[in-house]
Amino acid sequence: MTQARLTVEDLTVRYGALQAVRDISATFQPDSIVGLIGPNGAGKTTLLNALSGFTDITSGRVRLGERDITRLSGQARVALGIVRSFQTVRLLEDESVFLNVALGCERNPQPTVVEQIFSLPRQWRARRRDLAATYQILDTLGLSEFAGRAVAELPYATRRLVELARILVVHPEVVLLDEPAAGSDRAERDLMGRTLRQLHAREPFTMIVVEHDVDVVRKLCSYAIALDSGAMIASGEPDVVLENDRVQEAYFGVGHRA
Amino acid sequence: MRIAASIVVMAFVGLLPFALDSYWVFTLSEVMIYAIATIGLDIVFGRAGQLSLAQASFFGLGAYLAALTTTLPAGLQFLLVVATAMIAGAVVAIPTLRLSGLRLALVTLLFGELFIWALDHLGSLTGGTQGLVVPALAIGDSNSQDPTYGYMLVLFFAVAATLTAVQISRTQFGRRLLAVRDSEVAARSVGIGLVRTKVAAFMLSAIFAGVAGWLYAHVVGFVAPPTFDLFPSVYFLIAVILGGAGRVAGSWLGAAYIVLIPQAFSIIGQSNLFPILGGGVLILVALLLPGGLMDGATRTAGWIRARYAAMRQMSSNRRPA
Amino acid sequence: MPAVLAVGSLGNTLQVILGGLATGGLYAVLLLGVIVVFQVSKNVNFAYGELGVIGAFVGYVLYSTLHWPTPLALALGVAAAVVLAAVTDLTLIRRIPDRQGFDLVVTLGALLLLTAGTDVVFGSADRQYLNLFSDKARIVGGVYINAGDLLSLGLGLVALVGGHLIVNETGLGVSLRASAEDPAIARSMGIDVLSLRTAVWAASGLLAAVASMVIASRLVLDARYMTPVIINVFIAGMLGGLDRYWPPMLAAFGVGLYNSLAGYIFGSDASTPALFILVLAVLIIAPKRFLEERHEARA
Amino acid sequence: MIDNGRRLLAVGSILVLGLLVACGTGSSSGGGTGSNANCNTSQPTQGVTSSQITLGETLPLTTAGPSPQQTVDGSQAYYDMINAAGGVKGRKIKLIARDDQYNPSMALQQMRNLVQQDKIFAVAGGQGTPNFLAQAPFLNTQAVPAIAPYAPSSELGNMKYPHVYMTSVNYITEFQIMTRRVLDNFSPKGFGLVGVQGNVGDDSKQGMKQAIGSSGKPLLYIPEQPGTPDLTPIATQLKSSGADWVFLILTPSDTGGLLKAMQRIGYQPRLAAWAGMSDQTYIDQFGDLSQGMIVAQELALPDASDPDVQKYVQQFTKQTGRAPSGFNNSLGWSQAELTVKALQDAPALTRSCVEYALNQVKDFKTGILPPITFGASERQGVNAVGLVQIEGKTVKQIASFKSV
Repeated sequence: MTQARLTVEDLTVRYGALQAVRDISATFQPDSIVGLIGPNGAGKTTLLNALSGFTDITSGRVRLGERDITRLSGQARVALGIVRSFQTVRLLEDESVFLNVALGCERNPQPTVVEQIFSLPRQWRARRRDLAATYQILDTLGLSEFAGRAVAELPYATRRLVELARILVVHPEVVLLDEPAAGSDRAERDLMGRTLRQLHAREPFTMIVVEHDVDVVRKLCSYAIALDSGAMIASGEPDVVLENDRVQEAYFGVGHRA
Repeated sequence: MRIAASIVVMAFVGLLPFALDSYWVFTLSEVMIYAIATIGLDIVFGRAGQLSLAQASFFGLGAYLAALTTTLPAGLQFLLVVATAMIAGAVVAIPTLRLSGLRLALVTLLFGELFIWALDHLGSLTGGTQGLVVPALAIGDSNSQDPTYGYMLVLFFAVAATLTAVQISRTQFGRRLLAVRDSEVAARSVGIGLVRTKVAAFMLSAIFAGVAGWLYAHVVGFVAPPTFDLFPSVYFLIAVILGGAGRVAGSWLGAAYIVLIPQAFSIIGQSNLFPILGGGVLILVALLLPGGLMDGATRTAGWIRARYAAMRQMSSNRRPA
Repeated sequence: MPAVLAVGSLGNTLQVILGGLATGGLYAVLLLGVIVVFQVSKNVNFAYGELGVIGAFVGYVLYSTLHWPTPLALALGVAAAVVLAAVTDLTLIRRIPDRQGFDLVVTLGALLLLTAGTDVVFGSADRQYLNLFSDKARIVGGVYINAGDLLSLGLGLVALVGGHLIVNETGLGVSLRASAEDPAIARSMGIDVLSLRTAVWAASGLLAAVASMVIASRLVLDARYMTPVIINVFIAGMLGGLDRYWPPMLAAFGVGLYNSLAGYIFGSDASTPALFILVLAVLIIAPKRFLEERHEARA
Repeated sequence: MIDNGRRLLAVGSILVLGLLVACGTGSSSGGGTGSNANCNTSQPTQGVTSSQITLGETLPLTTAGPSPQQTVDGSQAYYDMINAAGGVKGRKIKLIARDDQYNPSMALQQMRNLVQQDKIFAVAGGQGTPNFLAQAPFLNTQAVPAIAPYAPSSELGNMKYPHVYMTSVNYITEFQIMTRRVLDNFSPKGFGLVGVQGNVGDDSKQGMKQAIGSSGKPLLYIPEQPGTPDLTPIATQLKSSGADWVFLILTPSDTGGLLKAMQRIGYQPRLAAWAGMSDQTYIDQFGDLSQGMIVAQELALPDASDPDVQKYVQQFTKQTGRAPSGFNNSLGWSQAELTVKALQDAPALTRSCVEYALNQVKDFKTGILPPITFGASERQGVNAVGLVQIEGKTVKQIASFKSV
């Protein structure tokens, strides 16, 4: 269904003297689920930031399909369907779940501000379309009952789902998730993993997930990339990558097996 | 049901000028004029979170445009005010885009000071510190400075402003404003253009203030710099916060407060007490009711409803569920 | 727009520079209070200048009406401002809800309340304050080196250097910076963050009172004389950035000097546009990173 | 609900368009600019009952120190005296003074209060220029006579505002007379003028220019923004211009601040200032910096030997139990005196008849103001100022009233 193949070539991001990400080349196949693993400070979040346009790229290229998007702003990448979540939930805490999710409809073509304010016909159609999409994703994620509640009143795991709903309310091409299960317990992690798999099965999209939990990576991902100190040290099938010696060492501090 | 209630309210408000004496009719017109400008500030501050201390300058811009273009037809004046306010809003917004909080407040304050400075120094045009007389706007066989006609004129625009503000809450643009206020990161992650949204908010709020100023000049009949300096800007801010940021009804409450309470104090001959009360109320509301009076009212209503529901429950708990 | 006034002799220009630096020195004293308060509590106090006004007024009433000895009267005036500043923190600032702009709103309310209160309590007539040495001068090369100007300049330099030493070279400074960086970590280090905050507010009251007394001696005493002064102080803080030290403190001297020179060269009523142009120029030239107040936590 | 809201908005938009079309007929000015040269005894009126005449005024009671209240006290003392003697045409006079905070909008609001709520018959007195200027157009449209407001301005005192009867000299005249006086007596080398930027400063400059004329004396005019935090540049500019006479028309606080700045740079020119600086509250605070300052005098000093002045001082003292305390007491008394004369002379207690009586006033001596004369098209009743000088803690007369 998705045609866009996301590729990075020799990607480097430098903050002053620090090379947060260096010379990474990878291809993210359409509709695949890719796990990004590695210890803290390995550059996983920086890579997501570089893919989503939240940080400037020092050198290298990012392509979506044939299109070079290296210089595109985050806003322009969202318009192409590259959307993301954050390690800590970013929601409008005082506003309702409904409003937070509807915010994601920004990716639908919206009428001009003048049309919106004067409620001209294009705005009627846009509003009907956005309301329907919002209620549908709320329903899919089981959030309907919370639609009118302020986000701040909800438990953390539910807020994670609200953020996910905001990303998925308009069907995305590429979804970048930064530790979607951070701060959750075992059961919540498993639930999040299952939910992601189901959503992906229903309407496939390319998904890149930063995840620490080895089990989640094994069950969820079709591909894995391991980073250490900004560099890519292994990639391939999750089971193979996780067994890789350098990954074992970087990840678990285990030395080479003789 | 709501439509019926709206019609009753509108009829009541429309008939008010025939029941009150001209002084109170004029005072209510003033409340409505200030409500329009307050609703405008609520868009840029209450919703988009951009602390602006230039609202009275946009208000003054509209007022002085009215004073200087009295020979033009009213429709043309109105369009001119809207266009000029839009430009002014953008002019203030663009250099301040990278700023927030105190910095933004100070730069908008400087814009306001510059506006007053210009009024004072363009004496041949603006009447300088002495101000300008504004001839009444003819409406049929009466004019805008007749209290009843002035009231009707202002009422019309106040209703339009209120409906516009309500409509904004129902649009994606309205959601963009809140996102810009609450989390710029979240706003960017869904693809909201921060610059475009902030500039639009400033322009829109300037239009509201400009139109309010235009009405002010035609209804009051006199414009002078002190009506548009830093203090009124601060009072607009007070109105937004007091009423409840982001709430249209709150803007109305706030505007009523900043117009009627000083009057009440002057009627009892204690007008010097208003700033004291004003300062105290501002502190108390910000500390105790951060959502403003509207929020307080909503919460009280919710509490009463919950109690009422609980009582109903108790009285009916013998019936099968 | 008045025509550009001819700049007089070098002596006159130096005279204006001295006056501007003296005013800038007082701005620096005031700004030091704003900076430490901002760094430790992340709040800006609009009522800051008015605290100083009240201190100056208390001193005035004690020496002028009750005829107490002047040093004692002034000391008690400063003490009044210190207490008031601490009380402001204890009763108001601690309770401010965590929403953008609410510290400005609450302190704006305090400004209105205190200004109107000062009018009611002390009366709204303009009063002449103590000379504080401004009647003593020596002429050097056509320039009147006035003891009052030197006092202002000296206070500014003391604030500049003293502030630097306290913030950067003492244990107190370490505590301050720790609480500014992360109150939770500071608390775990055994620092009583809340008391420290109140102490910093009290210190800002001291600075405000001292500067306000000297400014009253240069202008007049009434309920409002500090308002235009404090706006210039905030502008200096804005130009330099309240989360830094040297840039804003030097900007305080700079704004005082710039304003006086602009007034001297282009006429007194050109100071508003002159200041506006300065601020706009800095906004346009300054790099983006310089203007960002704080980043949202890791994206 | 969604659709209803939309319909409401659509209706609103149509209404906007309709209104814009309806309003497209242009503007007209308010009516009522007749000069009321004739007395209409049957004119409908308000504020007059069989026992009382209600008058009103606005003043900056809370923002300009104690002085404006003293003006009200002065007027009230005169009305008390008249009321005790039976009032005017058998009616007691009631004065309502409202606070306008020196803010034009507030002033207009308060004038609406007075006319529409308190139903005053006429405006008697008042103080402050920008605040009164905001009220003048309203008074025009309502055709309410305003008697002797203290609002020195070149805008007033002419047939643009035919219902306003001025007894205060505008700043053009005041500074013209003062400058001429200095030119005649002190052979100045050069003039400086520091004035509040805007109309007040500009008027003063115009008056000085007219007096200096072709005498070739230089004049440096420095407009000042109220509340300037450093006044050294102004003082230095004056000093470097070589002006040995500096004229001031500033707020009392900025006057004090500028004199301090002059002191700091060792600059000691002769000083001259607008009438307000003869106020005792200013002299009490800043007298030491203002020794020898020449101040325009609009009202007679209470210690003058003129019999009319003596009569005023006597009456005031008898009425209040104390001597008049300065400018503002006298001002208020004189405003009330002219008002009562107009009411007494009026053939009937209607507004047009009171204006008819005012038009007949000729060389009326209050003992405080220079003789007042109005006419069918003369609204500036006084055109003369005297001069006083600050000496010690008081002022001394140095020149009697003189017209341009």
